[in-house]
Amino acid sequence: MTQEKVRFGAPLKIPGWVNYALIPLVNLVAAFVLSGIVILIVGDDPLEALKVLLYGAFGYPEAIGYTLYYTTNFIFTGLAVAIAFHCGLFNIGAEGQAALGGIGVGLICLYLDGLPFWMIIPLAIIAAAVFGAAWAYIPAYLQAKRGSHIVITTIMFNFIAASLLTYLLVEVVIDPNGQSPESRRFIETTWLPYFHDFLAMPETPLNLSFIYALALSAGFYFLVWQTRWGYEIRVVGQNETAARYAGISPAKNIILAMMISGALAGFVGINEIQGVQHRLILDFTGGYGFVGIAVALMGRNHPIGIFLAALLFGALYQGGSELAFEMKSINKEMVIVIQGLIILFSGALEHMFRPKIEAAYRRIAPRRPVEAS
Amino acid sequence: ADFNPAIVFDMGGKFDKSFNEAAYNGIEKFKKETGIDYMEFEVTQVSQREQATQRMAKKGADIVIAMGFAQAAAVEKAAKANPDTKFTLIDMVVDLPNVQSIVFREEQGSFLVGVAAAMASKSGKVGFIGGMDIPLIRKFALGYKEGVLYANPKAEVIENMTGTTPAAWNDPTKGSELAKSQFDRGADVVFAAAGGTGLGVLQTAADEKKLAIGVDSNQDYLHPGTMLTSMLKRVDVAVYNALMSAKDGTWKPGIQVLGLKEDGVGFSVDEWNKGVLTDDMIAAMEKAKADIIEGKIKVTNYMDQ
Amino acid sequence: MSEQAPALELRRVNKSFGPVHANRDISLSVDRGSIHGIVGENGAGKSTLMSIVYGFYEADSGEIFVKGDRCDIENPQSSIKAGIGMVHQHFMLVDTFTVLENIILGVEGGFRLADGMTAARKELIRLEKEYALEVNVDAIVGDLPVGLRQRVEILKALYRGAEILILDEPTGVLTPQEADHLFRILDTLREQGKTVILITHKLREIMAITDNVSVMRRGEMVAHLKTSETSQAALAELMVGRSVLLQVEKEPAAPKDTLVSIHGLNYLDADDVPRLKDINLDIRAGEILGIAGVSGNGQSELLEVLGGILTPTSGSIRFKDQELVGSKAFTARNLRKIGLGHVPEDRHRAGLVLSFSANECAILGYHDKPEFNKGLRLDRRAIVETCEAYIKKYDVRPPDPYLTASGFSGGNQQKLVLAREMEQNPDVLLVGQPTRGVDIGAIEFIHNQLIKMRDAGKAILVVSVEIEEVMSIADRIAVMFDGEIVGEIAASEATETRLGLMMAGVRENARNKKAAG
Amino acid sequence: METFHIIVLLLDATFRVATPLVLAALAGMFSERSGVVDIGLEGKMLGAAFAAAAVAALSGSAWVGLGAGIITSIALSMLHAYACVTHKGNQVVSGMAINIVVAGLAPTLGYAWFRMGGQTPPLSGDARFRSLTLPFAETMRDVPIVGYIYAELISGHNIIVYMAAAAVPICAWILYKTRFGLRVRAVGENPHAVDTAGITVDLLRYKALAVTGLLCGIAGSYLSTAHGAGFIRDMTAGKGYLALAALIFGKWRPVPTLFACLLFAFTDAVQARLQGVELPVVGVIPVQFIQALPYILTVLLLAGFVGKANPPKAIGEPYIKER
Ligand SMILES: Nc1ncnc2c1ncn2[C@@H]1O[C@H](COP(=O)(O)OP(=O)(O)OP(=O)(O)O)[C@@H](O)[C@H]1O
Ligand SMILES: Nc1ncnc2c1ncn2[C@@H]1O[C@H](COP(=O)(O)OP(=O)(O)OP(=O)(O)O)[C@@H](O)[C@H]1O
Ligand SMILES: [Mg+2]
Ligand SMILES: [Mg+2]
Repeated sequence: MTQEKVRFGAPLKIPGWVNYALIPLVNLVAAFVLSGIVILIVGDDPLEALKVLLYGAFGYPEAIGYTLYYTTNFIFTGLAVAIAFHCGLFNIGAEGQAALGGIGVGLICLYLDGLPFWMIIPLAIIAAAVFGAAWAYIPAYLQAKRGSHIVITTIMFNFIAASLLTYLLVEVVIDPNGQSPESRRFIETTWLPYFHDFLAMPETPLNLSFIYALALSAGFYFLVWQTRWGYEIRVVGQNETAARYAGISPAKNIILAMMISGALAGFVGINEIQGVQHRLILDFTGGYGFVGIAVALMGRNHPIGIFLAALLFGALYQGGSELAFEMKSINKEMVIVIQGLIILFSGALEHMFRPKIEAAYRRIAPRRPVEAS
Repeated sequence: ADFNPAIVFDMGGKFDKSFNEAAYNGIEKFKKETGIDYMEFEVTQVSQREQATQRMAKKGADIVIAMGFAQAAAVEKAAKANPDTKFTLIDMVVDLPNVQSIVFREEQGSFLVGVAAAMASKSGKVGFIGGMDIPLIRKFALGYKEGVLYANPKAEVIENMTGTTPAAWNDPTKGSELAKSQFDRGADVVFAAAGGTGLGVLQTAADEKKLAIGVDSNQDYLHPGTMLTSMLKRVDVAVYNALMSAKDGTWKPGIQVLGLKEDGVGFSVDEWNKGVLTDDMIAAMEKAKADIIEGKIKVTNYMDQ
Repeated sequence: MSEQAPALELRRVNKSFGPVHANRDISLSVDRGSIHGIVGENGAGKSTLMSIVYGFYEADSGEIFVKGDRCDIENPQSSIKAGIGMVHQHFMLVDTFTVLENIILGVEGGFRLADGMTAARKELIRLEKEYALEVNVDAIVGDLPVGLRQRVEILKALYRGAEILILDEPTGVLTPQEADHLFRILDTLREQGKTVILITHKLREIMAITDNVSVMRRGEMVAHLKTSETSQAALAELMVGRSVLLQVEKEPAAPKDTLVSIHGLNYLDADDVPRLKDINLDIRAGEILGIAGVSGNGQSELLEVLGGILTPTSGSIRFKDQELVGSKAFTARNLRKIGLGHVPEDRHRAGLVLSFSANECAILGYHDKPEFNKGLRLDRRAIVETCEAYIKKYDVRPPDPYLTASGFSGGNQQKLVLAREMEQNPDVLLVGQPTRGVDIGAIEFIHNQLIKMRDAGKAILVVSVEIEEVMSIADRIAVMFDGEIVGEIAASEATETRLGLMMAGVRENARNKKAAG
Repeated sequence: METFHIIVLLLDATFRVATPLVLAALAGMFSERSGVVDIGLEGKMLGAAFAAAAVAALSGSAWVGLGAGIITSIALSMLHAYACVTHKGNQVVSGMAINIVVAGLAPTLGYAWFRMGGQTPPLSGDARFRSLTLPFAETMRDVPIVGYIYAELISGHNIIVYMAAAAVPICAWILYKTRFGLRVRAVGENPHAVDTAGITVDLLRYKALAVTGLLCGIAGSYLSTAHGAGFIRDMTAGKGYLALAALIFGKWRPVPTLFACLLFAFTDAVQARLQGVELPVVGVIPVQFIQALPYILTVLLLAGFVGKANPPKAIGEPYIKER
């Protein structure tokens, strides 16, 4: 075989570090350069801003805690969007599923708080999963059995979830002693342990659900690439006809993948409601579901990529708030612009520099014969 | 120059056309008068509330103004952790020795503009348009409705909420449609308590030559001639006063309830609504105001129901 | 430009796809007014070369001359301008459009469609007459049988004024009659002075119609010959690099028990159109049953029903004493478990997941077998090893179990699918179009493999539109027409005319009475 | 008679609310029919709304504002094309990125230029498109039924509403009866076919996206200079997504899409009327439920009647020549 490969004259292969490190880095730099220009226009110092951003995201223990806390949410939603993608589905509904997950967690922590914490935690996890999955089930069922386009139904379900959450908070679980649309505070035995409870670090919202998110990432990898169920999901996602010929039911897998997706999104409720807020409130989904789409796509639907993309967005959220804090002319809108530019360059324009970088690499790298593997 | 104030705006941001903006105006006024700069932060994620308040305290703020009911939990935590920092919380109560809680009797102010609305209405139908459907807005609605019925027991109040997500605060076209639908149903005065959405309501009233009532700050200047009045909620004054008192050492913790009596809420009379808001109306409103202060009229607080 | 210059000349053309050097220093000269054949194994680089000529791919290096003039062919536009037309292996048609819309696409003749349409319609009718290419210009292309779609492609090229027409494996999807018709058209084209380049795997066609022939092997041109001076065997040897047996050698069948018995099978499609009408068939162990017929006469539906993908409307299918119709077990998944393999007709659509690696494709449909699983996990090692074994045994090229399926040429993809289904050793094997688009070296191999299975006592059902193929490997032949079995004969008694008549709907027992439908 | 009036008024509101949806959905139609997913409708509308309001405020002319809105939206559309067509980036991510950038940039610029908290000054007079009274509207008002319908429903809208109404047949004509439309439809189904027919796929998609930009620009300008009177942050409030839903609902065809938009707008109008109304049997329905009604209805309709949507076959896939 050696002989044949050499004869076919393989051109130089682009090594992994160029693909997975250099090019993304160049994209990120481009995004920052453009953001810097905008910052310059508003009349501030871009280099200073970059310093603040990085310092704010990673510069001190508290910052890291916050960054990882945001990362946790993005891992959940990124994985959620990714599993649906693997089945060829576009789940725009992670936001609504997260809201439902939070409701599930909230109901457990409000009404079953007599139970010991070692029962509450698994129960809350189950509730988040069940509520999130149930919310994803309906669009999935309609897609699988009735052919209703999942993009629309999940968009609609986001709106409906918001109404449901508001209804519950305004009419049902509202704290009778309070005046705002939030539930009463959960009792302390229902809370998820914080990192600062058992590690020497300052108080941050970072809690056990981060570990849980990492474990799920591993589970995600295992499910998608190492099991026959993941295999089936991927076959359905790539070629439905081939799936049917292979005896794989598209409907079943669509529903399965979406329910897993909904459950994953629902875990945002664990981090937010049980981990940090300790009460059911409005807006806790904070757009994580939408950004999850970018996280999944930038992470190429792979848990490692998703982790890195989630970390990037976690850092942007945390570093961004530091920016808004520290720099007078940078307000929250400016931070949104920077986030958008990063999604644009690292996500949508990710191939912009690729050909040039590859060509440059080919020119610089020494030509060596390709040996057979 | 050692005085170091800070403010944390809630979601919606300091330019929300509503009460965050009023607070911004208050602190800007303070800055202009005293030359003292301040730290500020606009919350965009729920978890930032706590982070921001804590941070202000850590960075050596003498007083942290926290805007909005949603900040209560964050203030409670930060106040416990930073007993030497003063906190002023607007729109919600936290009972701690270093927290000053300021709440407004929005229902009283709404009652008064309800009286004016009922009197200005020829059709006997008036409208209310709220932003996001939360208890605070229902508080406005209830007070308004009671005021309308007080002035004209036969009147009808058409109530609409814009939506159930925060987008409901920034949807002027929806506000405009809601206003149109209320006008179509016969209303000829409309009260908008809906942030940016309200701008659409006021605009539509101007377009359709109907009357509108603004909210929080004085919005009469927007459409002179069709603005009946504005229900004033003096967040700006409260913020300004809190800062001033903290600066000169007279700041006191505890609950401040700002109602008609304290001039914390009220209505606007100015050159823009001259002639629209008639003397009869002003007189009736003044009388109702006096009665409320004296306790002759009881306005229901939605939160107490 | 000189009068003698060839219609098309290529000089030292090179093209690589990543690690694959698909065309290496190709030179070729095609005479005017001739039909020039190009043959070569799967993956030899024929389609790539023609795509370069058509400007669809850009060559890495090399020159192209049209009628003696050097042409910079950068995109299809420039090649259309140079008078080159191409009918691709996979049709380049918009399925939702009418024939007319497809043909005028790109040459609409004005901003308003209406302006150009009338003229185009006239011109098309003229072309159809001139070249005997009848097709209803208002039909939706997606509804047309492949034979007609191909005509649309040819019309498209002619309508653009093509002087040189390239056809990439045009007969792969045609019935013999359709293929004959196509060749008549090509003859007409040659008479009118057009130049035709014909890519095919069928040496019979090369011998029948071309004037010259070039042979490609593994990215290189290995020979240019005058057709009259060569033979099928010589060409086959040049292509494969060794001598090839062109006729399948097999012992007479020794049929045993009936494994599948079909009675009164009917199937109505979603629009309630009957696709299968009262089908009765037995598939016996140790025998190959061939189903011949013009495509679109129910063979696909028969395969899909037997494969558990479609549910029949009525009738009975007994599989080893077990009634399938109406039973829970009648699913594609379960059928595989109880010993029924299925090679789908369309490997791209149904046989493979093109974005998967070869090894993942190698377990499609068998992914829950214990040998591919270790507890909860897929046993990656076992899978790759299995795939390597398939690749070796079936000579799949390139021999890389990690290459994505789309990186293999069509023939090699087919071998992968066949390997997967045959190596699971099913008792009954359904095979749709076993050698569509497959080169002769591989055809020989596949046919032998099927015979070997038969001799091992398996029951095999082969559906093919190639009469030759059915005649050479089947032991018994059933012919389908309009959803019915119009006749069933022993292969030894079959002749091309007899089968051809049945395929046209003429029943054996009532030959002069009526043609059904 | 009362119900008749209510219905006419409801329809009147429906037209106003449907206008930006129709324009945006038609915009999306060109993009998606050419094979490019466009969830960036929201961002393009918002950008146009801002530019139109800002320029109208400065120039005092709504028409100049409209021009600015269109240019801005086309520029954003070209950015989308640059990312997805030229560089084969992910279309969904690109659309999202545009939405996010505009959501931040518009108020930032607004603040820098007008110092009014990210909004533009309120528009009045010629800086705004005002209602037009069609000929004889007032004289005909008293003619029973027809006259009322003419005066209330047909007359009395601003010019952009009529533009939207005209846009539907025009877009349908372009899509189905012109060379450009034929090519757009073809490239969304099978770009390889278009390429082999000698048409540059990329250029064609750029053109289609330019049309998308144009229509989205009108839709956005409507929000800030016709329906509203000035720009406020996030004022599109999800209309871009709703338009996209309508497009899919309408199966990527102009007329069904129009009806989907009208349906969304109608439920919205009805929703405003149902709030707080005591209904027989059920009593007062919670307002949150009523607000969710349009969305619930959409889901039910999709599940019940519309059936499978067949998107353009090549949608979402960047066109890569070499297989
Ligand atoms: N776009 C592509 N990307 C990568 N490899 C390709 C591509 N197109 C073709 N190849 C490879 O180039 C080689 C030549 O392929 P080509 O399609 O030209 O073969 P062919 O002679 O037409 O084969 P067949 O008879 O099976 O159609 C094969 O190894 C194929 O796998
Ligand atoms: N999408 C496209 N890709 C490549 N070239 C294009 C495209 N659109 C137009 N052109 C080229 O631009 C020029 C003018 O465009 P136009 O759309 O008028 O086409 P045309 O060739 O004149 O069509 P017709 O012959 O039908 O009038 C033509 O040369 C055309 O080939
Ligand atoms: Mg080929
Ligand atoms: Mg032309």
